[in-house]
Amino acid sequence: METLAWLILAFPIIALVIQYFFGKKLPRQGDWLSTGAIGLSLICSFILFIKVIFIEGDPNYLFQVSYPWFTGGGGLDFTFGFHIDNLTAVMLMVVTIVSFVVHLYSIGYMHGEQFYDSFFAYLSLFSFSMLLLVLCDNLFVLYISWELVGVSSYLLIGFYFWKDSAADACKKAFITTRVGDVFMFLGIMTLVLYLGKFNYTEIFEAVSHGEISGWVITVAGICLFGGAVGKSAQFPLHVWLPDAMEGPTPVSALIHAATMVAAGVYMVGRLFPIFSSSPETMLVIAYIGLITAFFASLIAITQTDIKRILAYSTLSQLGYMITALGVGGFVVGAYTAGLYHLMTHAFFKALLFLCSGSVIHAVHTNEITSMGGLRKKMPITAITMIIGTLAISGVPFFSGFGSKDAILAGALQFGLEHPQHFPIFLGLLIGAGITAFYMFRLIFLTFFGEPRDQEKFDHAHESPVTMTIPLIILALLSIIGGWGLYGALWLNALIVPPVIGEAAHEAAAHGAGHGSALAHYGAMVLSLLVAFGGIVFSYMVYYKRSISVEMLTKKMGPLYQLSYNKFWVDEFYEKTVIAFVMKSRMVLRAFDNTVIDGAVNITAPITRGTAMISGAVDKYIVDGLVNLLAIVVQAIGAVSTLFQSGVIQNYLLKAACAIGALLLIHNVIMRVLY
Amino acid sequence: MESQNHLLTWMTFWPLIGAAVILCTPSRAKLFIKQLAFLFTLPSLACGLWMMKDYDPALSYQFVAKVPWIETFNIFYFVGADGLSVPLLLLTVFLCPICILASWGINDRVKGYFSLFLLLETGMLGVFISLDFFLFYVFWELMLLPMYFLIGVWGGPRREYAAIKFFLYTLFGSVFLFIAMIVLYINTGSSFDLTTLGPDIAASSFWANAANLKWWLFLAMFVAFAIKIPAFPFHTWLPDAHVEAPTAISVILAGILLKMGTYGLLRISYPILPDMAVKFAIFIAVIAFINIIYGALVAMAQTDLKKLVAYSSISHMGIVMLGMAAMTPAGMNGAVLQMFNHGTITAMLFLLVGVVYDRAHHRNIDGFGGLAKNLPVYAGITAVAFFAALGLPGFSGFISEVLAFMGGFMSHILWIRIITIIGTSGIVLTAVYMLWTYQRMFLGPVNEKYADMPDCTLREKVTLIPIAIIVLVLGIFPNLLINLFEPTMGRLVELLSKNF
Amino acid sequence: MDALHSIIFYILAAIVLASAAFTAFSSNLVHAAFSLLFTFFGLACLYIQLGADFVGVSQVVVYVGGILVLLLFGVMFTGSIAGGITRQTLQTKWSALVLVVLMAVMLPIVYVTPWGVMDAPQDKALTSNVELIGKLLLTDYLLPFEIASLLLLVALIGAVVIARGEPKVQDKVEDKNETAAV
Amino acid sequence: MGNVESLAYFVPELVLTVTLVLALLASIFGVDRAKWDVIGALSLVGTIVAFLFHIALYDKPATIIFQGMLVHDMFALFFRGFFIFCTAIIIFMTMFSSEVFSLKKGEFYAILLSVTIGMCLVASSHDMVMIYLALELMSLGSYILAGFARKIGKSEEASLKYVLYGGVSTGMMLFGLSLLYGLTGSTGFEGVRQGLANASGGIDLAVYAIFIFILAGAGYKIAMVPFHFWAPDVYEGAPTPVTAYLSVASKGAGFALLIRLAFSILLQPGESGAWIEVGSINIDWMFTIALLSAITMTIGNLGAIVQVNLKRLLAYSGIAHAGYILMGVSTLTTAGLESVIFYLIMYLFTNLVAFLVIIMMVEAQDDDRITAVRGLWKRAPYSAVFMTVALISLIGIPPAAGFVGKVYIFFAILQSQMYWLAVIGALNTVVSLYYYARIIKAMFLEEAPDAEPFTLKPVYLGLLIALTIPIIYFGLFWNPLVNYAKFCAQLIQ
Amino acid sequence: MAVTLEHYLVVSITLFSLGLFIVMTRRNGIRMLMGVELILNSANLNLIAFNRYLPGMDVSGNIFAVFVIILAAAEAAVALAIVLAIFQQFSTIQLDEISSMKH
Repeated sequence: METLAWLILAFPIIALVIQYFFGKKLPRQGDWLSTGAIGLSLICSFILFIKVIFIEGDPNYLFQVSYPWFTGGGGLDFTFGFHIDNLTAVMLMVVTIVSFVVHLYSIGYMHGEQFYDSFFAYLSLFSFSMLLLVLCDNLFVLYISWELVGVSSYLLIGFYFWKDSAADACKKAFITTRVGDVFMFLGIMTLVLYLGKFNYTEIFEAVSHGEISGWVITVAGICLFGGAVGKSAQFPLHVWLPDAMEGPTPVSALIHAATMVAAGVYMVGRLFPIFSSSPETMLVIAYIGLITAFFASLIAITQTDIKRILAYSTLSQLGYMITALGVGGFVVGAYTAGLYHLMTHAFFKALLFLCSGSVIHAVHTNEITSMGGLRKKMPITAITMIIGTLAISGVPFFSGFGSKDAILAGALQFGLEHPQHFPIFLGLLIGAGITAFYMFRLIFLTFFGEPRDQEKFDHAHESPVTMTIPLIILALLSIIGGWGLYGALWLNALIVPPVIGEAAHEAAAHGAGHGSALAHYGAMVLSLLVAFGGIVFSYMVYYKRSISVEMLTKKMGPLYQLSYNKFWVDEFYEKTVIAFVMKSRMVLRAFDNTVIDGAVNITAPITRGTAMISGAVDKYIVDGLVNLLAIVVQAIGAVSTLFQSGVIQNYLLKAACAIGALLLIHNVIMRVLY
Repeated sequence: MESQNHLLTWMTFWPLIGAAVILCTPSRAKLFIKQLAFLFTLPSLACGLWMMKDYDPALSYQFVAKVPWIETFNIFYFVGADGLSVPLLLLTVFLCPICILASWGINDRVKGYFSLFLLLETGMLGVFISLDFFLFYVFWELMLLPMYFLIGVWGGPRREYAAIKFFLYTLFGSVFLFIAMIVLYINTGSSFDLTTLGPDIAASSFWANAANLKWWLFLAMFVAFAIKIPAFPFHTWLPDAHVEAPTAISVILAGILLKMGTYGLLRISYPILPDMAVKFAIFIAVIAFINIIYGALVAMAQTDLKKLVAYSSISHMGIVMLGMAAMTPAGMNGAVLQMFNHGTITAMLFLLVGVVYDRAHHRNIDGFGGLAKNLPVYAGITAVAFFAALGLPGFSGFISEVLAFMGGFMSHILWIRIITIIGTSGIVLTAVYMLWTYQRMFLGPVNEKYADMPDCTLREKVTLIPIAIIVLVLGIFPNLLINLFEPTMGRLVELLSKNF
Repeated sequence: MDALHSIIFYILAAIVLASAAFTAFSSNLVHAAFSLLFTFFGLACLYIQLGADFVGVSQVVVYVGGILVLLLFGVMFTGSIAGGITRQTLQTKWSALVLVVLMAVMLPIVYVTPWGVMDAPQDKALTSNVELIGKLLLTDYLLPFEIASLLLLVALIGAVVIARGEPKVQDKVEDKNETAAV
Repeated sequence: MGNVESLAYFVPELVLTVTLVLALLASIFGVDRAKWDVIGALSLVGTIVAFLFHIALYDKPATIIFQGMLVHDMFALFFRGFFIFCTAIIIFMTMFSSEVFSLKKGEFYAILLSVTIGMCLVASSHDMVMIYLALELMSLGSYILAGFARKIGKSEEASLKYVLYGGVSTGMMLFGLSLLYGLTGSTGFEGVRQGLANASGGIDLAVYAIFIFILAGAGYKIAMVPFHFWAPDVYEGAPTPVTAYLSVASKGAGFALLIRLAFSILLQPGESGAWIEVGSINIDWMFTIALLSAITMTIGNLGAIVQVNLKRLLAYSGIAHAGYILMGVSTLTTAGLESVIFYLIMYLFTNLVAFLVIIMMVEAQDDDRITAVRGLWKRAPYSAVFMTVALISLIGIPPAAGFVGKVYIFFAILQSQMYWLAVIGALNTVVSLYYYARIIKAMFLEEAPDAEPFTLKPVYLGLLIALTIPIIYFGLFWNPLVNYAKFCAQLIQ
Repeated sequence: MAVTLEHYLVVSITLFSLGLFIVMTRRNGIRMLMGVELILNSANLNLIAFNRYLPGMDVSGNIFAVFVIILAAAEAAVALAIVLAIFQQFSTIQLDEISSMKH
């Protein structure tokens, strides 16, 4: 087990080193190396998966090993180790499969690009980081891998660095997620401060023994969740993800759909005992997820960039998972549902992205308004994409159905038990309908109807085999993943939700399972209804055209605008900041120089403004003081030499004056004292 | 007195011999002088490595030599190394040959440059090996003059201003150190011995009743060291000096000279006046915080690349101070580790600035763009340096920053914890200015003006890659370094914790 | 005796101070020099009254016969006999102020200080001390005596060296006193 | 001790006197018209012989000589050595300098030697008559020396200002001494101290006034504020060798005078090296001197900042250093005395090197402004380096001697717990850097557009090296000097 | 009123002040020299008066005064020579005009 874990990590890192330094000199620029490495990792993961899931077959299986790494002094020892349980095994499979597929796909998609070798090096780096994130056994290494994932994402988004938009996007992504990371770091520090440990199991144990007080665990939990908010692009740090689509499409599929953004969800799942010890944290998580899920889906309706639509749908789906985990603190099945959705989503979202990549590859545009009727030209892509769409829409027999349904069931049960939290379910339900609607909008506009741009249509062609094979693999997985209900149950058996602490007690007190059956079936029925409702509506609008888009747009005017402009969040950040900044001309100047992009748009004007001010402070006040001092010294020097009049009588007068003063002062002092 | 160990003495004075030899070389033989200078830094490096062979982290002072120097004043030539100085000694002997290589382009008054450089190296090593306060002070001051000339003669356009500013600031600080030194000497039974001053004071009844005096003494020493660090608001010499200094000297300034401030605090202020150190902790932490945030913000406002790096140094040294202010094992270890790591990382950054300046003859960040396309090697190494500077895991800076922040977070003093929490936002700010700079220089559309700029030469690679390797290795195996000083720092923390 | 002594003192003091004041305030240099003659004489008389006959005589010989003549030569050489052409004084107000302060400080000191004087100075015999002085000058004060001679020699040579006008080189750089621009 | 026996202790002065007379005679017989400076050589030999005799006198025990007029103690010996050594260097400088009017060199050396004799006597006086005479002897000579320059104008002006200022200052001092005589009824130091000790009280005001008047005399010699006004003008106008002489020897003599008077009359040794007031006098001498010292160094340093003339700048720097040395005096401890002696030795070498370089500058370019040293490093690298050593010594940075001088002084004042003075002194050091660095800057960082390189005369180079080696050597190994200073800080009681 | 020591001291201090006043206010060099002489004379008066009023037959005050007189002569000679040299160079002895060196 240990060896396997090492091997899984070793292959990508070796590939990275070789690829980074010698990539150019290798045949085919070494694409086979990275791909092969991740393939080997996949094999190892698979063996591990079999071992854990099938040979051991123990829901509470845990393999843990840790090695001393370095010491921080005073008993604060940092270790490195593996924490392998069922969740790890499943996650490993997801990551390696998607990663391998994307590697494969990239060989075709990226063919002929400049820095082709670096691209694969970065992919290897990413794979390594992600696998490390999954395998590690303590918070510190988790944080490290967290950051490494961030930086590989930075490198990959900025792969087309000579494009300003890409350069902006990668920086925005990194910085925005880093804001989350800082919170996570603070969360880790809080835990370390009170427990002095990094190791998961030790921390869980300590938490379960109530070694730290309620509010501390709440603060730590919320801080840790901050990391997830950043990395999983939850509201309000979601702004980087749509921009991140500037990266090459395989990257979007791998990082910004399937794996990295799921890392936040994985982290919440992994550290669930910490979060679930505090109901407040769980509620925060649930509502943040809900907000993201709902409003991202609203935005997705009106977008026309194919990748952006998918990006917003990703946001929305991540929101589902997060909500599920949040609810999982109160309802038994939801935790599993969230993680299950993470898995299924990984496959179908990767599939959707790769399909969109295939489409883009064919028509060289991202705008769905310029597509149409492509199903004739590229049938494999069309079919696989429809499979993905069905999966995401929650149509039965596809993977999304089971997971989404489970989430809705959990939310419904929660809502029934705690009526004040019923909106969670409602929001998710409506969101599900909207999801079906906009995904089919995408399908109809892209593959059906008449081509809207004949020229592009004429040049379109099916993608090469290296690209279609991954699509097929993923499509299969999107279907197989749909063991539907059974899948959820199966996972339930494997991944035992580590419900501990107060939330669980609360759940137990309310009698878990009270509305469980009702919720389950009710949710299933309702979700089916809304999914088909969404599909049908979409069909009528975009295929049959029985409902005019223009009319809809007009009727829904403000709402449309709201959605089309992404609720003006980016602009909101900008506008509030501008308003703040306008107050001072100094800062205004700074602003002019710096309105460059989003995340830094959030922070840049403020920070840049402050920076300018503090720069000015430095230049004029602190430094000025010093220079002023110099001037003063000089002036005093000049004044003191003014005494030096050059006139001898004057010198004598001054000397006499000094004598007189000295004597006078002394005499007066003597008089006063004695 | 048991047998004297002359290893450290040799290490320190080899460069001085080199300087003397260079002075005797005809000034026409420029290349020969450069080679000579390089050769004379190597024995020190060898001594440093040899030192590692026998160094035992568990013991306190090693390689001790104690020879009476000025008997009447009880001054000794007393040198030795412990966990605190060993990393810095290694850093110094390692960076100096690299800096000589980086100075290969100097062609004006070569003889003066390299002999002064070697003199400077002696001064720097001397500071780190001194265990006698007076000796420490002599070396401390000895560095001033070479530095003044190196900046003033071979620097940029405003070199005179920068050089005198550096000189004035440092002297301003060191006169207070001077006073504090003598006051300590007078009131501790005439001793300059850094190893015994602390216990002497702790045991003395005079000092037990002289809290006020101790307070002032600590402040005086703190001012001296704060200027070197440089701590807000004494930092303004640094951007000027860094910007105007030639590349190698910027490297030395940022890589080694700044460490002397924090080294001095840890070597002198903390052990000698631990009770005052504890009292000042919150104050140091506040300054550290200002350094971190303020340094980062001001860095963001810069358009001159070198100035940006200079301000980033201020920010990073704030982290060192934060770790020190925490007075927890993690904080202390983080601080020392960060001292070393900042030394290597900033050295890289300055060398990189030098590379691009040699080609473009300006350092305006906005004046570049898209360099990554045509200078992949340079861009790659710069990316490594930048990522290391912003504390990316895998690079050494990360470990030390984390340790320092954790130390701060675990401090006994609540306010320091709060300061640390706010201070972590510095992590984001660092990322912002580093990445933004990287974007403006390397990403985006290619600036046609520099389309045919050549990539790194072999010499530049030779200077940069060893540092990069160290940065990486220490990022993955920080224990290599931490083990060297962890016991020493543990003892210091123990000493301090008695005073809480 | 006392009364006579007092009267003589007051007269002499008046002469000394008045003539000194005339020296100070007179606008004519020659008048001032001549007025100084009275000061010196008055002082010599005071010395003699105080029993210092040798000093008194020396005063007359050296001051009146030497220094004053020297000063008068100076006056004539520099052709500044005719005064009153230009303003002759400067910063008088400030000087007066300073002196007032100085006097105001010094005079109380004179009166409050217990000088180590005899209770009855009148009892001290007023004999000529020329002989004693002569003896002392050649015994206890022999070294000062010799040094004084050396000093006079140096003064002589120095005065000659300086006053002997020899051709000198004109200074090339005229105005070196512009303010430093640091 | 009687006059005749005392002559054994007086040999150096006698040798100097003989040399003086010989120089005068030679001058009369026109030897100074020879191409080679015979009189200079003669004087130099005389000084060296005197110095050798002086060294031989170290073995003799401390005693009072010449019927109480002089003392032979270590303090006096130190200063005699100091003055004779300095004079020798100055004679050497003058021999190769064209600033002094060559036709009068015989007289110049003679007067220089007389000044030296006066200084030696000042340091060893034990009687008010003697000390006043000695002071006048050195002053009169100095007035004349200041006017010895080859060029017209400034030299005379310097001489004039010097003589008037000096006359008034010594007059004030004399007035103070006369009051002191009145207080105690004695002119001998021992008698004076006895008289003060026996006084019943109420003499504080008078003693303070006397002290201030004495300060006027001593202070003008050491260029202490507020009696420093003559210094910049005279330093600038006088021939450079004379300036060097005034800035080192004359200043030393002033300190000798001040210490002699203060420590032999107003103070007596107390416990553990501290000196206390005699009798019932209760005056805060420490504070007065410390205050004056603080003002002196501050004015000196600030004044130096705006100077453009090197000699004038060094005059202000000399004022500042007078302030530093006064810090040592102000402690009124033996350690303070040691520090003064110690500092003076350092100051001697340092200042002589600085002035020697300036003399060479003036020789080469006939210009003594800071701008004249621009690019000196390229034109005359050795002199630039030596000047730098001198300047860092003046700033007080290791490893130059000036640093250890400061160490000693700060040690003394901090031992007396005068922290405020230490801080002022320290800050002044920083300020002083500002103008010293300007010279360094001019030499190394600035370029002279049209100045030509010049070569050092070998004698100058030799002298420079000879004077610079002690600066560095004593900066690093000052143990012997500490012992020497401790040895010399003994005044006869 | 019987004449006491204080009377002489008052005269001497007044004399001293007048001398000081002269050197501070008079522009003419020779007049300034006169001021210096007054200062010296005031000290001499002190010495003589003290010598008279102090107990004992000590004459050190007188001897001191003799030396002062000698010195005054020497100093006057030198100073006058310098003033004359000044006059030769500058054709004036209004000494405040001779201030080429200042600041």
